[in-house]
Amino acid sequence: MARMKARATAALSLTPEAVRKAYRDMLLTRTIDERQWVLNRAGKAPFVIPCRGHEAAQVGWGTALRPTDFFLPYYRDLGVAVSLGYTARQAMLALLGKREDLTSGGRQMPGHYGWRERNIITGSSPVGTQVLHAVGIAYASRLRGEDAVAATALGEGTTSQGDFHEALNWASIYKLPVLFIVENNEYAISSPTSREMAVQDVSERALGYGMAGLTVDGNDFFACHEATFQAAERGRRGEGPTLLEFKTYRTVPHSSDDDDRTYRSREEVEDWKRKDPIQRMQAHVLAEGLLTPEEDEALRREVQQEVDEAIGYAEQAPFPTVEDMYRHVYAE
Amino acid sequence: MARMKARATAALSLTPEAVRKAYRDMLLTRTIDERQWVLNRAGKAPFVIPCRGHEAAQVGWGTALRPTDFFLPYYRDLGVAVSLGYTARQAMLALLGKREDLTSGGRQMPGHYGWRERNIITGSSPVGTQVLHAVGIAYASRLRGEDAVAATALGEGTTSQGDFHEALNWASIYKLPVLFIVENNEYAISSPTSREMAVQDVSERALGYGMAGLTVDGNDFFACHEATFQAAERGRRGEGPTLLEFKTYRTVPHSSDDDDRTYRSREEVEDWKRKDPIQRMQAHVLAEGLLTPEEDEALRREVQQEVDEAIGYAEQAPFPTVEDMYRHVYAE
Amino acid sequence: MAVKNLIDGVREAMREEMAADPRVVLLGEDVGVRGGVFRASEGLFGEFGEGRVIDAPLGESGIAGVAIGMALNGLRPIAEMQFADFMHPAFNQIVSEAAKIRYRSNNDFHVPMVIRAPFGGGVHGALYHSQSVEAFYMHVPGLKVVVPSTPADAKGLLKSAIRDEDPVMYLEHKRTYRLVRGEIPDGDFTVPIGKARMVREGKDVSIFAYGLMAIFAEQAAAELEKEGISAEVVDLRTLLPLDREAILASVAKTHRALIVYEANRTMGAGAEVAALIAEEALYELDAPIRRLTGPDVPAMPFNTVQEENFMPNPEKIARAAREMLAS
Amino acid sequence: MAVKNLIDGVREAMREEMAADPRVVLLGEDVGVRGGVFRASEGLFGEFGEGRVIDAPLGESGIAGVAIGMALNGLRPIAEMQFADFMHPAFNQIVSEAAKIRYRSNNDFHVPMVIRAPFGGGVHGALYHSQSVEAFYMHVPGLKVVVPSTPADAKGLLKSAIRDEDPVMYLEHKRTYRLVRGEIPDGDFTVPIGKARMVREGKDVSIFAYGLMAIFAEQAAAELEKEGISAEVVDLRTLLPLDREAILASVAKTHRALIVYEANRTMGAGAEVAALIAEEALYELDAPIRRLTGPDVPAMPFNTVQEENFMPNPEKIARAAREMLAS
Ligand SMILES: Cc1ncc(C[n+]2csc(CCOP(=O)(O)OP(=O)(O)O)c2C)c(N)n1
Ligand SMILES: Cc1ncc(C[n+]2csc(CCOP(=O)(O)OP(=O)(O)O)c2C)c(N)n1
Ligand SMILES: [Mg+2]
Ligand SMILES: [Mg+2]
Repeated sequence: MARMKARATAALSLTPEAVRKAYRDMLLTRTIDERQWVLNRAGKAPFVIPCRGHEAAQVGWGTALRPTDFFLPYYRDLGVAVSLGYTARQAMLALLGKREDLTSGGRQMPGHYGWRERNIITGSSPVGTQVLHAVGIAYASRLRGEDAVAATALGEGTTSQGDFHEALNWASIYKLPVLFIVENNEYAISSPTSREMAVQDVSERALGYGMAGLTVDGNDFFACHEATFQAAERGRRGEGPTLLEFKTYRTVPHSSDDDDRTYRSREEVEDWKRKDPIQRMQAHVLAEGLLTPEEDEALRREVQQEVDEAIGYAEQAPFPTVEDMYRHVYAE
Repeated sequence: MARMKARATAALSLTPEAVRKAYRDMLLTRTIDERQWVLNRAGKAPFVIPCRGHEAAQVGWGTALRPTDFFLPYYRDLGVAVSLGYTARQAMLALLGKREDLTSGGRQMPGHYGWRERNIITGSSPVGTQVLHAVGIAYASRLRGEDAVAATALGEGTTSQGDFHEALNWASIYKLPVLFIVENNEYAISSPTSREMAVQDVSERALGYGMAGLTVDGNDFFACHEATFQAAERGRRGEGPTLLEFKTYRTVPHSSDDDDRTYRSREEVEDWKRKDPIQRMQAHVLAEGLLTPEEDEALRREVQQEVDEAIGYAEQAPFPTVEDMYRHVYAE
Repeated sequence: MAVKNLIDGVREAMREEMAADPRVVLLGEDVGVRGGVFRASEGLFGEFGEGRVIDAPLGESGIAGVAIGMALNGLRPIAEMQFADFMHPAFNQIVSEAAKIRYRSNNDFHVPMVIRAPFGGGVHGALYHSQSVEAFYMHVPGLKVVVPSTPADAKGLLKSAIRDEDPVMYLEHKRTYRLVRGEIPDGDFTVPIGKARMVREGKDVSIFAYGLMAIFAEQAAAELEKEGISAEVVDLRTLLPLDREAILASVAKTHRALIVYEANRTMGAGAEVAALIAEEALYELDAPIRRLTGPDVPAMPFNTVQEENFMPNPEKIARAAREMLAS
Repeated sequence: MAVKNLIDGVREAMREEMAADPRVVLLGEDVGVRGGVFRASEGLFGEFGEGRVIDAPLGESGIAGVAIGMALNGLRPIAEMQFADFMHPAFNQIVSEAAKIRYRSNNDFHVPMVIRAPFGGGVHGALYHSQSVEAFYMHVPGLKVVVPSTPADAKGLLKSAIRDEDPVMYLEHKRTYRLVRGEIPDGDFTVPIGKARMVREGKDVSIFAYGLMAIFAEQAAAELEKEGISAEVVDLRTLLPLDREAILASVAKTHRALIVYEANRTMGAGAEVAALIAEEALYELDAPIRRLTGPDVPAMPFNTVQEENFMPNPEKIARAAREMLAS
């Protein structure tokens, strides 16, 4: 199977409403992300794992599937969660480890999504484990004759893990409808892509599995959305899994504990900031007349307010109790 | 890097003496293997892991390297060990778990080679672990500025393991002189290649690593020898690792505990027996006049005697002592 | 009721549960056409088809991880690890994922799955086909660890494990597969996880064991009886959670605890049993606790002499009990 | 002699050993330009170059396996696992390979390597950045397991580990990195593996601990002293092999054993300590052995309330000691 490169220009299937919603999801994601960082720097939140720069990729793939499909995001995928209905309030509850946090009741670090009702499968910190879960999930759906797709995301560094290999191998042998979505942001903490693989594009890794592989501009919402949609359709038709690579960049440090000046130049970061996916999306919605500049302004204020309110709510919300800690080790 | 297919016809570098020695190694390997099976069936040896069918591949790669190179064979690689000087006596001592067994003092199952003096690195049973050791070994040699190559072998089923992926990835990122030699015998116990990978040839797996990959007729001693030699030279020149696939077949069950009639037809086995690598080598040495038919006969008798003597010796040899069991847990 | 092998109990449990519940699937290396290298799944491929009896690619992390995914999406997978020794590559999936999914998701997700693996020595399996791995998993809350020692328990415990809502490590001592024979009740029945089995009542010394060692302990007790020593034998059966009540009750009765396991001594299962007794029943003890175990060498050697010496056996158990009573 | 952080001890040991011995190399995720996520290797990349300070691809089995290969071919690798929680994928390489290579080859090969990993909680690391993993490796003969609790020990023990001819698991409690300060002797020195450290002598109760818990135990003892209770604190320092003599001698003196560890209770390190005492010093005991530990829940929660409750601390230790004396 030859490697394909594609850059979709627009997803014809998207209604204006859907595009506006995606733009809002991206804005909300960005705003939550920025404010979490501020809370961390103010000493109010012990840990933040940002997604800045990944919003187009994340909202792109998060919106391209059906509610009956399965979503296995990784820790950086706030945008995926938001596109599936995760609110600012929820994000802030998780950030502060509060009882109402729907992903874990305040047990997990922020960024560890999971929401059964929306088919977002609980994730952990050790990278790459979820990639195998996606395969098992897809297998189970197919065994029951359902047409659900399992989509999982990971960083390019994570493709170095053994589990990545075992998962792609299984999915391709059994021709399962799994989407392996690599958000390639050029670094695994400090480790550049050249220290994680000897190929140029992550999508080349598909070749060893007889699997379709595709490299996409990860800062282009439409390209990511369309590529995901098409790959899912292939999967539903029984044509097997796809390895999707969304090339993007995180424009901030790896986490609130990281200092990225130790391993990359400020020029490089500034270059990428100029390719900001949200500005690009904004330009699109304005140019296409999907929003007027005034509506855009109003939307941004609305999103800010939502996040303000969320922080206020989360700060007041109670912590889990000590007794709660002993629960849910086993079925009760 | 494109996948290459090659079938070398003869290794110009091999002297008549070297070819005769290789033929003898193959004969000795086969004879040991057959007699071990007989001993098992007679209730004298608890476990045998045969190599029948793999002799050309094994002696092919075992003879293509230098004494300063490193050898990381797997449990089926009797032929590799024999080509490096492992005797019938040693094979039988290991088979019966006797104290003099040089690989482990009777501790390991037969087929777990290891011989520091000859740079044969100790192997274990969990498949695929040695593939990473080869990478570390090659790294160490290069750090010291030496030109040694590390060659490791494994079955095609073992390419499904995570460690295989991590090893190829490391070796290709660091352009290390490692030869990954897959003895593809079409089955991992009962599991056919189609249940281990979605590609036709194991060598295609090289593509995802930007690594050279080569598929070779594994029943052709010369092709295996030549391909190994060339790949080692590439490695020494700093051109990185190579994935070599030797296509062959084991014409007997997986082990003395296996019953291969449960998973493959007798016709298939008979077909492959007709492609026997030893008959092919015999035809070559006779046709090229490297041995007369009489010399060939004498050689076979000599080998039989060597194995007879080895069995007699090993049967008489003492077991390890109880006290020995407590030794060598740590440096003493 | 018919007399059967222990491995028959394993096979019957799988067959009956698969027939009764379409959610149950089996995956592992060579479990399909081959019926498993020990033939535990013989016939299942023919009966339930390749969709439910799945020949996995060779990779234990993959098997465990895929099984977790299946369990997350409505199936009840039984993942077979060909040998317990080869489960180590799956350690991360089992410990980080299977064991923690319910807890980390605050009960939103859970993983009803069984991991089956043959463990233990005495079959010339050498270092890598003889290991006892139960101790590693006893330190992992979120898992259950089960070891049957009779055909009936093999069946009843495996059925409980398959029906359990949480991940269960179901470890089968491979030497018991065809060595241990016994009656298996007809029809559907289960044996509860978490309850020890009173093998034989006694009053002088309690012998705690599991798997093959429970069989050996029973033989030792029979021998001791001839000498007038009354040994109580408790088959722990479930190692996580331990049956604290049964252990403490037995110690309260006999005042002597002998713990037998084949695994490496240090930090083997019996360390926890000993610690439990020393915390909860110290004043009951009339003699120091004693552990009779495999030695602290990396694993069991291949050669007959050392293998025999590595394994505890009925003679060694009887001797240890005698010594405890003599002191 | 200067007062330094514990992590300085780690860094100095690596720097000095690398300077003294060209065979010593460091590999791990982000250990190079980044100097490690905790900055344990800061400066080493600049000093020793990318050939010896190696940024590994993201995969722990790979890191361990490659390190084993290096050790088999004349190097002395220090493999850093970014967090102990992420060591689980390397379990097979560590347990099947590193630990067994000398034994299985009958001394023909050996693997002088160190695996370093930050473990432990109390830093809002939640389930996957707080785990204590030492117990798993204590059950693996062929390995050594070391946990320092002072800057001087951090340096001296790491030097011993690097010079050791066998694989050493060197576990650093991440909360101690910058919390624990102390003097580090100038110049080259080592601290022997296998010897406990007498932190403080006492006569009423022995507290056995390691890592952060040894620090907390010392604080608890200071508190108890004010109340007239004389607690002896023994920092185990090496968990495999345990310093049996030191443990038994202390119990013979105080007749009470309190064992403190942060790991999950069941089958944590203290289970073996308790078993050892119950076997070898039962008649010395004036009170049941007591373990003060992390609870048996899968791992430490993120939120402050539950994290605090999970961790043992000086108050809890002092309370447990008091209760033991009162009973
Ligand atoms: C198994 C494991 N090893 C190490 C880590 C520590 N770690 C967290 S994120 C990360 C880098 C991941 O890089 P990549 O996959 O490219 O994703 P990105 O963070 O860049 O989005 C590492 C090494 C981990 N979480 N899990
Ligand atoms: C980690 C691990 N899992 C399972 C096994 C059991 N096992 C031994 S050989 C084998 C099949 C290996 O097949 P392949 O790699 O093709 O090599 P071949 O035996 O065919 O030469 C299996 C599954 C093992 N030894 N190690
Ligand atoms: Mg990245
Ligand atoms: Mg094979």
